Amino acid sequence: MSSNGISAHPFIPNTPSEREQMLATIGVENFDALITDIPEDHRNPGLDLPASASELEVAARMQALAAINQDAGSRPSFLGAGAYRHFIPSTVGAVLQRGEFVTSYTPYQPEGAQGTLQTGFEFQSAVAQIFGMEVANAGMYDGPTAFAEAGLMAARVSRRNRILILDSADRRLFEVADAYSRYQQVTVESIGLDKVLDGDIPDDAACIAFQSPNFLGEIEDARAISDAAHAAGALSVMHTYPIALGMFKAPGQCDVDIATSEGQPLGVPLTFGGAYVGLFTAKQRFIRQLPGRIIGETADTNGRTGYTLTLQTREQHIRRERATSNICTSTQLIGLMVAVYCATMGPSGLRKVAELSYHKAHYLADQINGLDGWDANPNGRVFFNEFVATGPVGPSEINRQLAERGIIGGLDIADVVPGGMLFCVTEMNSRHDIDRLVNALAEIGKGGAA
Amino acid sequence: MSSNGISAHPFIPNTPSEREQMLATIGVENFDALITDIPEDHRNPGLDLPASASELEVAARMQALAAINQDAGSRPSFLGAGAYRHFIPSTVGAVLQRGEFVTSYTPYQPEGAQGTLQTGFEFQSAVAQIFGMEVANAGMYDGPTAFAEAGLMAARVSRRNRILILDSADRRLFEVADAYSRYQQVTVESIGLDKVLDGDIPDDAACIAFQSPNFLGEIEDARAISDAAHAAGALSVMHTYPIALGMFKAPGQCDVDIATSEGQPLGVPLTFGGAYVGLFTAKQRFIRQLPGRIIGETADTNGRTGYTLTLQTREQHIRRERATSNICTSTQLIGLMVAVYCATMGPSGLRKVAELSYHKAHYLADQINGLDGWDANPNGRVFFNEFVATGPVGPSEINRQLAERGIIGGLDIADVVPGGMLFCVTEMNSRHDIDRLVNALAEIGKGGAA
Amino acid sequence: MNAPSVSPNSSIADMQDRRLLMDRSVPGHHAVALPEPDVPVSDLPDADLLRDVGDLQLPEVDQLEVIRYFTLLSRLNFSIDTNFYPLGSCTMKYNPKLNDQMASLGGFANIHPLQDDVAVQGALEVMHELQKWLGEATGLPAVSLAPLAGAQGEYAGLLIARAALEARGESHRNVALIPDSAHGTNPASAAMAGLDVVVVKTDEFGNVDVEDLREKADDKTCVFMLTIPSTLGLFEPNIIEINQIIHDAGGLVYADGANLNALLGLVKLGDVGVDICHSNLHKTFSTPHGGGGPGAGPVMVTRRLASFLPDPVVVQARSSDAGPRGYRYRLYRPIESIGKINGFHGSFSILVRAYTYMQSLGGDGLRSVSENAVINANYIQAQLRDRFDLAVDRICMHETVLSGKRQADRGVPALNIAKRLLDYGIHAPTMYFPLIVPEALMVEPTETESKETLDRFISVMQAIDDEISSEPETVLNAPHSLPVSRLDEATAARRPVLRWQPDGD
Amino acid sequence: MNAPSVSPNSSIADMQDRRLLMDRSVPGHHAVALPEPDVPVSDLPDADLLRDVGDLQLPEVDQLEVIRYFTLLSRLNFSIDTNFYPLGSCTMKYNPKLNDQMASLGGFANIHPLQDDVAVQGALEVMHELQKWLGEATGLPAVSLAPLAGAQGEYAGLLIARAALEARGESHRNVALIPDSAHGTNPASAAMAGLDVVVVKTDEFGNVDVEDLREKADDKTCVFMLTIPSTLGLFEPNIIEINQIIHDAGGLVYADGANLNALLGLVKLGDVGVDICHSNLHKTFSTPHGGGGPGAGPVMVTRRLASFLPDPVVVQARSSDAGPRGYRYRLYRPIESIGKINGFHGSFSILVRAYTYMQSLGGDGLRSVSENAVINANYIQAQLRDRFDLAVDRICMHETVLSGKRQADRGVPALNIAKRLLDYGIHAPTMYFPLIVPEALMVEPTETESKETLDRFISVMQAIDDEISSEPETVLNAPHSLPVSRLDEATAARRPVLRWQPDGD
Ligand SMILES: Cc1ncc(COP(=O)(O)O)c(C=O)c1O
Ligand SMILES: Cc1ncc(COP(=O)(O)O)c(C=O)c1O
Repeated sequence: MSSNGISAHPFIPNTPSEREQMLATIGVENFDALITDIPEDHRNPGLDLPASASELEVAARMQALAAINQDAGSRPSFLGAGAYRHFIPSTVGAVLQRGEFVTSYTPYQPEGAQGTLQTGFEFQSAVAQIFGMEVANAGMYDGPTAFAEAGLMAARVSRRNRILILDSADRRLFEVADAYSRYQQVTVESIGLDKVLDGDIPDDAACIAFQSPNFLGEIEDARAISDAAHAAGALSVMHTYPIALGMFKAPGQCDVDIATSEGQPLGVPLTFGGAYVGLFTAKQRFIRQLPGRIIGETADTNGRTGYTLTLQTREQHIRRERATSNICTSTQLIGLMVAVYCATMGPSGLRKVAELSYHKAHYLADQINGLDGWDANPNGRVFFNEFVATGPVGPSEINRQLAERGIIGGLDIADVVPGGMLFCVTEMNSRHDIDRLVNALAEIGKGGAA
Repeated sequence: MSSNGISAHPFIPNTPSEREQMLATIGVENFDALITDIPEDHRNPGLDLPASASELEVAARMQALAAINQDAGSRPSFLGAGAYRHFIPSTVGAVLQRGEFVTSYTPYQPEGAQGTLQTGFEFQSAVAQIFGMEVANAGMYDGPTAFAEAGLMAARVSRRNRILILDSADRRLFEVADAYSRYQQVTVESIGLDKVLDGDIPDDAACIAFQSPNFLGEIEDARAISDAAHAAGALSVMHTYPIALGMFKAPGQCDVDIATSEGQPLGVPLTFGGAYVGLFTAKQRFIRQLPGRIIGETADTNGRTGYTLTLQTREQHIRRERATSNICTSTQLIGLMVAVYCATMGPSGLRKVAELSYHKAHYLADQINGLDGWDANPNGRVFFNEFVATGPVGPSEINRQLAERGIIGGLDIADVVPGGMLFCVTEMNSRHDIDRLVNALAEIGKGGAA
Repeated sequence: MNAPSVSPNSSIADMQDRRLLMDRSVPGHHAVALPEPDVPVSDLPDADLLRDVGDLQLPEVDQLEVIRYFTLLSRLNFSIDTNFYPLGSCTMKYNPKLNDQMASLGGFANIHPLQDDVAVQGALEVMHELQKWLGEATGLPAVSLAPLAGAQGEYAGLLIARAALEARGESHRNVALIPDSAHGTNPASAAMAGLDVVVVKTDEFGNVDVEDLREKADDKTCVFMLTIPSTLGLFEPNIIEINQIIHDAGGLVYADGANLNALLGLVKLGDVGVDICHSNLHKTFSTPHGGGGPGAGPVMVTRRLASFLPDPVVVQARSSDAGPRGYRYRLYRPIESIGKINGFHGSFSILVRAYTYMQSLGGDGLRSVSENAVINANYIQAQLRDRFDLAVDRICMHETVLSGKRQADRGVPALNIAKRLLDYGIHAPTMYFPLIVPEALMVEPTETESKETLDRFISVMQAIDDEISSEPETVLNAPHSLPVSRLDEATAARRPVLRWQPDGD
Repeated sequence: MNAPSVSPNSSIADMQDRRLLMDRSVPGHHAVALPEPDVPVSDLPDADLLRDVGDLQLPEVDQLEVIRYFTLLSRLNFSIDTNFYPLGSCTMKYNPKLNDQMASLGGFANIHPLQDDVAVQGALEVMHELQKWLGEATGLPAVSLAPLAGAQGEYAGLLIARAALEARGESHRNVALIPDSAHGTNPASAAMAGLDVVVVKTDEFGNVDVEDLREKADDKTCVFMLTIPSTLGLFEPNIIEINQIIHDAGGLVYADGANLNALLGLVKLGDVGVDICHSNLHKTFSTPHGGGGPGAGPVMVTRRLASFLPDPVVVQARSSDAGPRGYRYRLYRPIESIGKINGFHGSFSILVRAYTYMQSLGGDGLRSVSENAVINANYIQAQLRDRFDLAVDRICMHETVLSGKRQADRGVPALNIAKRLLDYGIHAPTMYFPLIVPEALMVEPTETESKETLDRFISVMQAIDDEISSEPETVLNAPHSLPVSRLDEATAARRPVLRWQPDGD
């Protein structure tokens, strides 16, 4: 019986005659003899899918699909809120093209995976440094899942079961923390800053978790929050923005116990939200409670330094239902991008990117405040590179008109701050682009034509 | 004395203190002491150039410059005439990203350059196969220089000094052949096909050189021309289009002595005309007269197969003024693209690309012939994927109006064929694009609005 | 720095400078330049909010050093691009370069996840189509692409099961039945979903022990997690009966679709009674593993369970201002959604690759993937069965589990066979998994390897088996030719060194 | 295929399958799919014009095999990205990745050379700016970017010289004076330009022997070809006098600018009397060498000679319909042009890289390039002078020429030192060039290498010098750790095998 498959394909070398030979070696007459375990009624259902397409055709179709997206690479953008358009040095793309990094598996055979392992160790070293924390793991799925797992880890460490999250955090962080703890006898609740600072913290609180810069771009007082948490016998968990740590105090300098972040700003393109990498750091004494992969330094039988996955007894492939997390495939390659980014930027580069973002964002805020009917950073708090602004026209209308001018506006957060937009500025926004935005806002505010 | 240079740069690691240390080791006080051989009056003239720019700024400027070009990757194009938009499989770009290929030098130390050498050997093997010729060298600067050097080689081999080029060849080929032979006691002349076929060939002719498909896309009778050349004691030199050899008889099958071509169609992007690679093939007996690098197979002291530059006594670094050519740096990396292209396409792929180009070009010619006032391939000769057409409006006006419609038209060859345009069609032109062109030509012909 | 001593036979690897970047750091070296501000500089906030400039100890190296360091490190890896990699369960198949190239197109790489739907119709179309294709391939038509890896797909699936049972008022169902051959993520995900794990036995033929299952399936059963084909590389012949048992007990059937590459076009999970499954795009649909991710683990469910899918799914919505097509794609949160399990919409860059891959193969090609994956595995099994015991002696699907018992009896455990393979330039199979097979070596060749490569693997395995008799020390001390010899993993775990430190090792 | 035998100490390289693609070919395997025609199929021409389908013997391999084959081959190369590469005269400096990335932008990679000027203004601006920058750097303001490599730049320059002299009625001038230290391309290019080569001596200090030159410069002199700095790495202190001698004799001075990387901002060639020069963008301006090209060798001349430049040069032309800037760039053929020396406009992809590079450095950065190239070379020279003879004992510019005479006297010629360096992961210096230095080892570190790398090179050279005393066989039989040992080049030339053949080995 002939198969419905195709006979040979660029990705499937076997030719019909090779198949015949192999089937003969196996000792069966035809392919169907290999799948008799599949219930006969349901065997060979057929796939109602298009036929295979040539590379030329596939590429043309994908290019056409890519072309209809409004690419933030070729127009000014002021959108942030968890995903940031920062400069990516040329080294990142160059290293990422190495097939040996791209097409290897999780380093289960360390002798044949020193490339992945040593670069992963570089990643852990750089992340721990940026966070000022004692240890970092090899990466999590993304920022919000790192934050959610931090809450769960705080519960394990403290043996308490209420995760309290400061209400200034991104709603996405609440949602993911909720989905991660739903059936774990742990609750996720919101708490106000005043309560925390007043010491009004329940005594079964596992942690006070907070975001700084918070959802609105404002810097929280990490030290005071940590102190308050510790006073209540809880841990402090900080979710941060790694570029901000180029200039602002690091979690490790504020006695934070667990600190997490989205790693995307460190050399990873926006890519519609993924794949990203979650950064996860903690105090040394918690290492046996960390989720995810961890790489350690060791030596071979000849005393040569080498690297290997370590503390694996925390993990699902050994501990199964008692593992600290179910993570298996993680985000090693995105971690590599972060490692190359950090090596390339160095301490001065990271500082400069932070300061450029800060100054440009403040310039935009100042310019917006100079417009009639506009108010930027109304709370007057210290912010990094994102701030809220309200104007004479509603955010969705503003964004629509900005889009007509080829500008990607800020995030519409009218559901959080009435009439509010969240603007984000990075080193990628030239003064020219910022001025274009300000002029456009002025026009739109005046009801000017698009 | 302090220098005018900058102190450290991503590409120049030395810091001021390292420089001091090194100058001390050298035993001089300052940098200026190292350049006292430069006449004092002319030392340190300064460079009236902009200051160094950051990667972010340079990338932004280059992206802006690239963006204002009308990219044939994103609009239909019917331009050929020596540079062709063919499909480039994904493997080519992937291999080209290997830094070990990109950043190595000419393989003077073969033990440390087997990658370059073996891939170069693959290139020679594939090129010889496609041309049906006995040997190929490792590549020339581009097609026209390969052709020019073929003429000179024919003169060396035949010890005659008139290079006769069939008048149907691209004018660029004449021009480059002329520039290459200007002071070499060799003349470059044009000759008509009738004369050649009538045997009316001067007896001091070194070669009959011709292009097939010729400038107008027509297939010449390579066998008859070669026979006529040989009858006159001259060599035959054929300049061809390698994709055409996927279906048309190869030079080696027509007793051609030296065959050359532009290698660009085999996997190299258009890139505004360079860098390309010239393909150069010949009969075995001429190998010691070949210009350019040649790679040969050999064995190491343990009998392992390896590759090395060979027949180097032909070359400038050994033979100096008596070398067969002055080529030193050639086009190895572009040759690698060709090698990967050939490996990826295989015999059936090359055939298919040839046939697709043929059928699509003939479809366009038929459609144009169906338009009022248009005449495609007026001579009625066999053509491959390029043909001449004349229409009711002049070529420059047609192209202007096509450009307004986002179409890159054919080449204006009114100076060669009155009112003529040279259209080129490849597998990259979808029927949809061809129909768009035809509709546009119909409209323009009718004086329709742009 | 002193010249290293180099014996005439030292390999380049011995010569290689493996120091960490911080140990190469020179103050003032830097690898990239940044622009000066083009806006007026604002006041900085209070100094006590700021970090001291000297606080941040990152490497200071020049650009060439960055490139050379990472390039040389890359070469220490085994990878698909350089080695045959028959790592069972992991599906190390060729990752087409086209897929990577498409994912890096500006129109995909530079779009922000919070842009307005109308600005990203191309991206949403990719996702919508991929949902459709995955639904068709599994027979489970309701799909969310949100999960970021297989394990997250499992977790999402289990949340869906719990939510669905809750919706029918059965939130007390808190048991996950899991065969003893299951991958570790299954019980770990079950535990995260608050389920008690009850292990179901595998019989001597490698099948689920139906009687054991029948006993354990009851009114506490939330889900049965079936890996299909199993981690033994076997299709469960009693699947219809098994699923019926679970459904009769009021539970749902979850299929771990990590091995879906064996089934494409041969059977649809939805047709044989599965309610929920995930698929690892980084396995079956050939997106690169990247040394351990990123992956993507979409979750597919029956139409009945669609409303519980995680946020978001992409829907096609009629829209008056949507241009000639008359519809527009948009992100949608299903009405009873289990919510957001990660920050945005899934591993989009991986989704682009998988969709590109599926187009290259089409329906017929996907079937060929599975056919040839199965043929290749059975071919290896047939050729090695005289030397190596089989975990179960029967036709396998896409992978075969060998047991190194006979070799262990001759003094060389499976671990050493695995390490010795590395010397031959072949990556080791998965070792000691599934846990129920002694000295397991789980071999998955995949359909992208040629017969010639399989033949070489077979002859190398035979050669190692010979070496075990003739020169066991060679095998016991392998690897010999890699950048490092056997690493001391015990010390690494006992005294963890997890980052560069100034006082170095 | 049999399993290769692997000794415990064989390296991965020994294991590597180096067979050529044709020897891996399996009928029916293929690496890419192509579409079916979407137009009606036309009649094919007469069969006797067509090739038989079986005629074309190209490899038939699957896509993974293509990728794996070329990836593994790449790793057999030494390269900048992986090794220190102090190959004198070749300027193996770091090639910034940004340059490659800019050259691959669609707006550069996908434009056709015959598109209308208005459609390619961005490309023309790149070329125009690059012309300006090169003119400024050399003090020779009239520039054509057409030449495709240094040697072609030389040839273009010589054609310009001949044309210019012809234009003054002096076409009888047919001698090129060339120092004995010159690179082989100089005499070869001169011969192509129909010039008789007369060799000028170098004196004991490495300078042009001025008296010899004075004697030989006469009314037959067309050009003097001066490499500056010379291939000995020395700046010619008498350059003003020398150029005067040539001009007085009625000839022109051609500077081989391959070593321009030593001079940027330190001196301009036009200022010291040079009439014509070329520059190797693939050396001084850091475009990658690619294993032997492509390069670019722009030619720069005095304003007086501008009209002879090869076709094309890019000019800025006022234009009424050119938009807000009021001008447009266009390709232009100078009125007395020597004509076209190649198909189109030069190595555009290389030009983009060079221009990107120059922007990254700017004027001050380019000066730093030269300063540090000179410092690094002198540092190595100072550290090795006690072990190795110097070709000339004086401060050098960007490279230093060592002589292995003392080592050769101890039985080990320069060749073996070069091969032994490979074992240490360092590429060999240029050997036996310039021809006038016995046992020459020409070392060019470039400015992109760190002091630490230089220190390692120095200590390795010292170690090899020690080995020559302690274990000369080790050096004589080097390399030991590479994919192949010493290759038999003699047989390769005597019995050339230049392509795969079916009966091949
Ligand atoms: C059978 C099986 N289930 C689940 C998983 C988990 O998938 P992931 O690694 O993507 O989380 C794997 C892969 O490791 C697997 O092989
Ligand atoms: C001094 C010198 N002149 C000329 C050349 C020739 O340049 P190219 O190799 O680009 O033709 C070289 C490089 O090889 C050189 O070093």
